Amino acid sequence: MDPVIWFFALGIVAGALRSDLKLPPAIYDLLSMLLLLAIGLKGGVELARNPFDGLLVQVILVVAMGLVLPLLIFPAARTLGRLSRANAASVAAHYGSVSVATFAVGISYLGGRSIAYDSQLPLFLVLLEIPAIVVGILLARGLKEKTRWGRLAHEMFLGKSIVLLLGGLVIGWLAGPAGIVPLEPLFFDLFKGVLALFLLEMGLIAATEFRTLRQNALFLLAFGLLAPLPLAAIGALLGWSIGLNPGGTTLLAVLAGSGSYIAAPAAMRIAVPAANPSLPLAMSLGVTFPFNIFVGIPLYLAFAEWLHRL
Amino acid sequence: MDPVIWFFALGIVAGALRSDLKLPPAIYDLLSMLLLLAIGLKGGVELARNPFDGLLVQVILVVAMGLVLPLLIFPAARTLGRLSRANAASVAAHYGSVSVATFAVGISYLGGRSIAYDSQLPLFLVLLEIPAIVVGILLARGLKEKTRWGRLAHEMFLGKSIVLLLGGLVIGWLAGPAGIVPLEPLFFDLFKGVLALFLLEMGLIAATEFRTLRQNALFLLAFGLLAPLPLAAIGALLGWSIGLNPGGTTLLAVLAGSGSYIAAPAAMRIAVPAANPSLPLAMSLGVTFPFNIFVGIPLYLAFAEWLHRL
Amino acid sequence: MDPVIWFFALGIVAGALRSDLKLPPAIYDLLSMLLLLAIGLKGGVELARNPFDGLLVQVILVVAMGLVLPLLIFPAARTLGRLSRANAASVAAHYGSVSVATFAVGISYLGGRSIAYDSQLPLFLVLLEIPAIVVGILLARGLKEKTRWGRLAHEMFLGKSIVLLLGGLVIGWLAGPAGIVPLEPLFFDLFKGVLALFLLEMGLIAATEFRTLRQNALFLLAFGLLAPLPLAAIGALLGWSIGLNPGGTTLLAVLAGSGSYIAAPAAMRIAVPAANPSLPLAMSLGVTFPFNIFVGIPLYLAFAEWLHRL
Amino acid sequence: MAPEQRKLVTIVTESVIEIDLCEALTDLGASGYTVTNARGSGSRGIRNAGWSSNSNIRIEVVCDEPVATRIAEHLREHYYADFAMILFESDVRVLRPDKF
Amino acid sequence: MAPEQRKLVTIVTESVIEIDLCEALTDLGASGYTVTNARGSGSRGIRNAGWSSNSNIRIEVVCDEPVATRIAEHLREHYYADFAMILFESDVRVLRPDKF
Amino acid sequence: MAPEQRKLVTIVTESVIEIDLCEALTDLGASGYTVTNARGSGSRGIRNAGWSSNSNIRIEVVCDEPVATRIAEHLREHYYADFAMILFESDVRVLRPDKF
Ligand SMILES: Nc1ncnc2c1ncn2[C@@H]1O[C@H](COP(=O)(O)O)[C@@H](O)[C@H]1O
Ligand SMILES: Nc1ncnc2c1ncn2[C@@H]1O[C@H](COP(=O)(O)O)[C@@H](O)[C@H]1O
Ligand SMILES: Nc1ncnc2c1ncn2[C@@H]1O[C@H](COP(=O)(O)O)[C@@H](O)[C@H]1O
Ligand code: NA
Ligand code: NA
Ligand code: NA
Repeated sequence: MDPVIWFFALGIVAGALRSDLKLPPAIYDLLSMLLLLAIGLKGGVELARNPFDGLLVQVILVVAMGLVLPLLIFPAARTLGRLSRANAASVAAHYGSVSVATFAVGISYLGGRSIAYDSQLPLFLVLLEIPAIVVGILLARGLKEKTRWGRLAHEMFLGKSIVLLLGGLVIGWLAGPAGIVPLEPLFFDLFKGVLALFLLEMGLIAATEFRTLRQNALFLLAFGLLAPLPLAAIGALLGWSIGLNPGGTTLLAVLAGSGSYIAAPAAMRIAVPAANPSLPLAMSLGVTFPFNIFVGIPLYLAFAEWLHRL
Repeated sequence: MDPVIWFFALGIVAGALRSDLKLPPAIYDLLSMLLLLAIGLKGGVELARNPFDGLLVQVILVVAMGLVLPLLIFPAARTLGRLSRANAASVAAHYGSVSVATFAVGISYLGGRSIAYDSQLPLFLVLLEIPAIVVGILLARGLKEKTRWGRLAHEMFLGKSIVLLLGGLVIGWLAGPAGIVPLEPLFFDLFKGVLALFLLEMGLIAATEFRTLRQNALFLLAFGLLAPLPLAAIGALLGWSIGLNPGGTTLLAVLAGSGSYIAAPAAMRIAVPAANPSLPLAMSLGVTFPFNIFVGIPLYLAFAEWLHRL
Repeated sequence: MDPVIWFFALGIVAGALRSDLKLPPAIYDLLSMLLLLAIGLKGGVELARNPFDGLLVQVILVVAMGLVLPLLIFPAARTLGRLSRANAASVAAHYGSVSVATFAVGISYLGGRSIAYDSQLPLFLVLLEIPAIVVGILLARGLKEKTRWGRLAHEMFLGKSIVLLLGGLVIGWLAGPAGIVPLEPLFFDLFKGVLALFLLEMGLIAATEFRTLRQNALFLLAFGLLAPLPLAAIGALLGWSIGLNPGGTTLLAVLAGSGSYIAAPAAMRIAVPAANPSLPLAMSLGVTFPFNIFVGIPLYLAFAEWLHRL
Repeated sequence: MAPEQRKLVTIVTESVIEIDLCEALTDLGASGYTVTNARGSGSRGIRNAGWSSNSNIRIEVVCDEPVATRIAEHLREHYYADFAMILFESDVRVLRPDKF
Repeated sequence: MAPEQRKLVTIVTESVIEIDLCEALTDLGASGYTVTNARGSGSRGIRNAGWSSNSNIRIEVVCDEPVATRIAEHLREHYYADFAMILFESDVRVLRPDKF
Repeated sequence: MAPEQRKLVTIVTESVIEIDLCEALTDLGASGYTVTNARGSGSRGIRNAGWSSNSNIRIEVVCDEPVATRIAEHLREHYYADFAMILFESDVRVLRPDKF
């Protein structure tokens, strides 16, 4: 098993035992910046190496998936989970959007088995972050005029993760495989180590969030464990049908099957304050994230390889 | 001389001249986490590479040393130093416990001369951290019921250093020499650089602590300089007699001869508030730590090699 | 183009669009410490490798340049810019002193084209930091007794940048090319990556400072763009005439043509409170720094090479 | 210049709304504000600043009575129901009353 | 809802006792507390937050008079003798008195 | 020990003058002070703590009336004209009046 995952487990254990271990917020920020930039740069370099055609169609289909996923999740959360409209919409936004950390573990997993993935995947990561949040807000509020879309667009499009991923993509593309060499020691060689530290902190946070899963606990647990599978299947099928390779198909499944915990919480907190913020966080961080990194990713790879053997 | 030590000297000089140089607390935390994890991981990988028998006996003897050392230090501090019961017990706890930074410098020193050390040493580091603190608290308070041992056990066993060292050990052991490779750039290649920065900050702190050495200054200075020698000798003798190699013997001497400045201060502050916290800190950080890294470690290595030639 | 510069551009764009991207202050401190130490260490190792004669004469001439430059800038700022005495003196101090970040980009630029530079340049960086600040203070206040020179000398000579640059120089010199090897992964291999992150933050800051350029905007813009050229020419001529190689000549031009934004702002704020602190900062960070890294450095190299062909 | 009475309004709330809230304070007539990072506990549980979604800020505003009242009204209307938030007010003397 | 009077108790002390102290505050009847990191100087010397053993915290509790008195008593008994600590109390008006 | 009245002086200003200011406070008779990092906005624009030249500190001093007056005088004379700074004062009760 990929050793970075043990760091997540260490964090969970330390958090569950209420250790005083805690990464300073500034370090959490540094680590997440490094991961976002590294993913972007890597994608950009790959884009420079293998330019490809037909990107536009892929982009449209991927964004469409981002718009559709929350529409599938919302009714399930509303009826099966008996969540309020605001809460169901918030869950839809979180699960329709994507988790950068899960994506990073996916990259690390594929890297460990030397499985290549298509260079446009980091771009898809960027593309999938926002649409589901917009749909989630619309599901919660309808088209009321009161929503300050300008403010929200600013929050979403100029949020840290989009800026760093997109900035990294462009810089990696401009620099190309040769130009990036001097930056490799920090962004590529340290990638796994940085991911390990980041997962340690994620484990500590997940342990805390998990504790807040009290009301509706059974539904939330079930949803957090079962939702990734159909969502990831949709992602894998889309990836396979737009011609991604097995690695790329796996990563699109990872994106579809993971829940956001950076962009979505911030945006939903501002746009739909009535939604309970810890509910989707507890699910996505406390249940789905561990499920995905321990069980989901290998499963999605197996599924992607099976699809490609068809 | 190992260049990392010059960073400590730079810190001392800058601190003594009251430079405004200062590492942000978040960076201090990051550096110490990296060191603790690196030491643990390194030990775990070595354990996976060379499993060994007879660990149980060694463990028992090392813990016994941790219980005995403070009992030797306490009367010396009480009589020679005329310290109050609380203060003497606190000094006993600090010097009976161990200093991770000194251990790291020891590793770095051995590494610079390509001297191997037994893989169980990081485990001994973990084992030696706590017993002396427990004895110190008992020396100060007796068996009064009022001591909240549950709270204290939590503080000690789930403190940052134990969790990271032990967690690193387990992860390194699980990952093994092959699995650890992707983590090496962060945790092993950067080790010396991280240690250098950490020692810079230690120098700054030591310069400040040193200034608080006013009352009892002569005794404290003498104790801080002389105590390491007999303590380290005990450690070296134990290491030699339980069959450690010269490198391992040196590191056990380093552990015995060094004073804690992370776990012990925190635990003693809570359990024995009447003890003056800056007294043992000034001694262990301001006197013993520099003594050990400049003079002690080479001496302990010479002694260990002499023992092994017997 | 050197890819690290794109990070600055990314910061500018993100800042101009008011993204919430922001490096925590602790990380800014860490990055600047790493850069300062790396520059110092690199210089020290080079000094150990190629000791040279005639340093004293060079040192005197370089310090003299540091004293003369502000005397040239002050009347220009006073007459052309119609700045108050305090403000003109402050601009003189900033532009007479030097920018570590521009120097780091210069090193990175030369490194990318494998152009060597003389080993004493980091020392010149240290030497040039302070004289212009002293002259600037004298220009603003005359020789009034009220200036607390002791306090100021402490602030300047024991400020972070001098301590780390000088400390790094000495340690690098003591360690030498062989001793420095274990520190290379952190300080040398990561140099460009660290510089990239630092420039990202500089871009964010520059975007903010640029916004404060309102009054006198035209003069400030013109000065920030045009001042570097004659100043750098003076630096290049001095470098060439004291026998520096083309790389060294370029870097001395960079030092002369760049404006301080660490040491000078802090010292001037304390010594000449009446000077508006954001005015020289907006110029040096918002105008001159981008000018230098995008346009100036290549120009100075061309000029230096032309001089050496004479 | 004699010191003069003003109100000090202190707000402790979720850091996610810092930008919006500070904009609102200026719009409501505050001449300035001071923000520090904080952690804490209250009716909405422990907020221990481990990461951004879970950290607090503490905002202070020195202002005159009408502005203080407007701030309290605004917060009650827009934030009290849905956000972890407390607000308290006290009397202070300021040195340059024209500033506030 | 008219504003109502409460006490604001502010404590500045060593950060090493944060966990214990916050537990005690809750036990003594405080409905919440707010903590910020601090540095400072006092009768026990300069505490400049360079590293954890040497850093301060600043705790605020909004509460009613009896709780404020109990907090002061508790601190006097358990911490005053041995820890760097100051405590002061002032009057504040709160908006949702039921919360405190 | 009955609680006794003191003044709480709060200063928000540029962090670049922390060392000088804290020295001055001690010289003016303050028995101590507490500093926290801050950001904010006021008549001199937004100071958002992105980097050191642009960050604020918030200083609190508990002292008696004469010291409070001296502090206000000193700041007015030496800093008010040229530095981003506000100062306000309130009444507090302290537990160990001999300390302040
Ligand atoms: N009684 C109190 N005293 C001081 N601070 C409080 C108190 N109650 C709540 N807070 C702070 O206000 C935040 C939000 O409070 P609440 O909405 O009650 O969860 C908490 O996280 C605390 O930082
Ligand atoms: N007069 C004072 N005004 C404000 N803060 C103080 C004062 N005295 C002490 N403090 C703070 O309380 C902490 C502990 O005080 P002490 O126990 O006097 O050392 C100091 O480190 C300061 O942060
Ligand atoms: N009305 C106010 N309320 C609270 N804090 C303020 C106020 N005005 C200014 N400040 C703080 O004091 C600093 C300096 O103020 P100024 O000199 O007005 O720019 C600002 O950066 C704020 O942190
Ligand atoms: Na998803
Ligand atoms: Na020891
Ligand atoms: Na210059």
